[in-house]
Amino acid sequence: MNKVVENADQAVASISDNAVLMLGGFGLCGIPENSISALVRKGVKGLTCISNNAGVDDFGIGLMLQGKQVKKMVSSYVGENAEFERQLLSGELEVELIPQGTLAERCRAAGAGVPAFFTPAGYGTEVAEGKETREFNGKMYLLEHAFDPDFAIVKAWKGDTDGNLIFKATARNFNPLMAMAGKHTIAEVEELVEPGELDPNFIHVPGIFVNTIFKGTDYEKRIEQRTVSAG
Amino acid sequence: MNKVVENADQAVASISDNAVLMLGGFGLCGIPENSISALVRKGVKGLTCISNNAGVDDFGIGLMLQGKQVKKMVSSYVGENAEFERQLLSGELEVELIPQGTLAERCRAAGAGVPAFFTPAGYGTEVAEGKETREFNGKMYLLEHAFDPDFAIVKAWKGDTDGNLIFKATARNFNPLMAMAGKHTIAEVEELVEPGELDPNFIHVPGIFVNTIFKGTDYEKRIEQRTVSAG
Amino acid sequence: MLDKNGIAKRIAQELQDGYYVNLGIGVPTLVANYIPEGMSVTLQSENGLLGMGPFPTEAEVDADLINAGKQTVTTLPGSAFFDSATSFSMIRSGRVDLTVLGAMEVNDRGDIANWKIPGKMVKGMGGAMDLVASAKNIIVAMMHTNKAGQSKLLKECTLPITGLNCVKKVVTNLCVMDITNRGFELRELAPGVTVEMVKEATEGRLVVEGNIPTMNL
Amino acid sequence: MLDKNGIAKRIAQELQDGYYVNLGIGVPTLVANYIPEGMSVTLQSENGLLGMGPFPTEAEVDADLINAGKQTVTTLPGSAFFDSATSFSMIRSGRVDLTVLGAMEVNDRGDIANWKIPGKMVKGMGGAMDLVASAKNIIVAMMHTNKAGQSKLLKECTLPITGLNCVKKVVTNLCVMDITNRGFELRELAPGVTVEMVKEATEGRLVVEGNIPTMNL
Repeated sequence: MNKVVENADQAVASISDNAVLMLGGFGLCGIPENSISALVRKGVKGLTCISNNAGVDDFGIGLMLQGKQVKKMVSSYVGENAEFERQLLSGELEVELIPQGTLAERCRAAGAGVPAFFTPAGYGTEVAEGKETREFNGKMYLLEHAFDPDFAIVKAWKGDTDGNLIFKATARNFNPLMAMAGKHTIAEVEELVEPGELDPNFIHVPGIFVNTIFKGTDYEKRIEQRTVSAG
Repeated sequence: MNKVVENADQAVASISDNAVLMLGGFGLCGIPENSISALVRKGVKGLTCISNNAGVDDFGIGLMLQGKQVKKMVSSYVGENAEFERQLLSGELEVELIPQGTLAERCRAAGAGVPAFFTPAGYGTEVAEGKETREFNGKMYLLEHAFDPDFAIVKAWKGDTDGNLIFKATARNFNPLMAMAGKHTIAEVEELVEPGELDPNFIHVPGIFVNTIFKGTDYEKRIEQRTVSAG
Repeated sequence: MLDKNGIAKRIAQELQDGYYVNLGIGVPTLVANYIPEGMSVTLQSENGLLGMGPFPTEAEVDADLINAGKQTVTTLPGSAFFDSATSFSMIRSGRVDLTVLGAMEVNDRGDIANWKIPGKMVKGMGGAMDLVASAKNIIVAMMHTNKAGQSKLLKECTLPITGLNCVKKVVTNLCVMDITNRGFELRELAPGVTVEMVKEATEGRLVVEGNIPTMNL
Repeated sequence: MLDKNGIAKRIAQELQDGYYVNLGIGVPTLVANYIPEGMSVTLQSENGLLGMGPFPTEAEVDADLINAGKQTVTTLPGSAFFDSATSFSMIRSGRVDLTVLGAMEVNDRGDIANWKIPGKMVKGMGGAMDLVASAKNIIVAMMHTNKAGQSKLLKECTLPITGLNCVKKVVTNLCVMDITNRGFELRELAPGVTVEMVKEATEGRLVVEGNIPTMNL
């Protein structure tokens, strides 16, 4: 069993045109920077990207949008991104907007082998159009389905060569859920250690969910809203 | 905000006859020993207990069975328990058996605000009787519902006074799921610390889910199958 | 009339000791500045943080530690990090005691519209639909009228709605109103505001009963 | 004919490097003793452990560290603990490569009965129904006949079933059989066992084609 590859290019080598990808991160926090760069280099096209956000013009998924590699974005909030807006308005890019909690739960359901579940978010709104609704204990819910991505690409803080992952602070966000949801999960980590170095009590994603792992390099970790206090 | 009480008796004070309780643990591992003893002392009756197992004759939930405090057990495996068997065969005790993964997911759903979900376990078996079935991607699933317990009673390794919990090894099992599922959650911990002493990256149950917490004492931690190797 | 900070200050009076609170982007975020001294209020940020603290100093800035508005923040003692599914588990299962949101429109049955303007670029609903569908206690913080002077407190929302029947209270620059099955019930007036001014600025059903006190800020 | 250890040894030949495996209570547990040298196989225990090691020494015994059979165990480097929902997430989402279970009855379409005998005290299905409904690769380890000498490989299960259409392979004291849409396809014979002996002990549809080799243990 060897899950370790040398770098991002090797990690994404098996991703081909028209693949459905999940990409971890919230805004630019906890995004798989190395893998995104490798996907840009590889030039793979027609991608469907399931990710809470769509990056900014020159960072994150925005880089793949610049290269016109993305056919469809599935997100809860697409933020400030001029190229995104241009492609959307011109009809080049398809967008599906999903309530954030539903997005998270549809990722979690995929990793849990739960094909569908009921959630209250979006009942009575355009999100509910065409969806089955049902009342439980006097409240209305929508039936939502698990995602079925080909690949999940996540960024962790630490990982071991068996694929166990640990995340840091709010860079955790969607990453563990997506790691568990992928048919093939690729994890890039800031620190890659040997099995036994991570405390088994504090693993966020057990290695069974991770197929490919590598040590990332040169993390920029760009900040979208640098808010500071005088201290 | 004060979630801390002195002892188990105070923690279970508001539990009254006919309450629906969730109790953490797998076998005798990770069970809320102190709270069970307090419930026995309190003598509360007619309880419905949702717990993976039912203890043994003289330990765990078995102690409540001895006192005829339990009206119904909801479990995946009731194990070896003579008094349990006697009450079941005499009709004094009602039992609902649920596949272990479904039991876990119904706990998780309660804590997640998901009223119902589909799972494959039990399709085509007597567990499926009277349940809605549906096909997803060529496979059949059952619709299962979230539990709705009045109280969840769990045992953690460490906790802080804000209710954040950490579990040890396989004593984790159902405890975090149940902690998140209770309308009122009671946690007993081996070590109770001040806020800030637990690393926020490695909290298993965030404090928002815990209403009452206390430091337990005199843990017996009985072992059901003491298997050892020569070493 | 209240400014943004006044609205935030008035909403802060709704806080109770031990509350877990989710504050939306914009005016709601300002509520954190007015938590009464000695009161324990824990802020939840839906990107996966409970126990959010103030903005960091330059030295404390950590790109891995942001709030749902993507701002750099800090943590307080007793904080916890978790994934997005756990975050919305807290929200959907009713563990968040109070949610404060901005809105474009609210109607007199408590429907809210705050995510989409037809014809404009739609950025998405983020966590708003989950929050409004799940929170047991939602307060809307907003201006009473839009830039064109039109009421935002309506009989029917004209914009695509975010959730049905969910807003319990609205605090605007003019007043505090509870939403009941009778409509907008006027509770308090902002300093310098009259009942007439509120009537004029409110399109939906407005209930004015007895003497309406002025806010005590 | 094989004894329990022989069955476990034969099943161990089905292991592949990198496999994640869930072993049921009884004979399946013995498979762990025959993992080929140098092969990386990770054992999952559904009570919340990945990377289960051997039984502890007296000094290592930890009441907080047990397997799904409630036996004290140890962990290997690279192990992880998790809650029961995450454990069954692994199982239901198909991440466990191989599940080995005991059975009371198996029919020639792969249905399995292993949890309940009418008239006897029912202890519960534990995780068995989740495992059989979810695992992509299920091997049953059992005796070919019961204590009364009756076949346990049937046309139809007589006991309440645990799951439909799920068993892919059966290893008994007599032979190895794959379950296909034609029924039980005989693949290998235990040492000293003839095709006739298998035919006599098998009530369900049995397919015997070509020369059946003897197991290489």
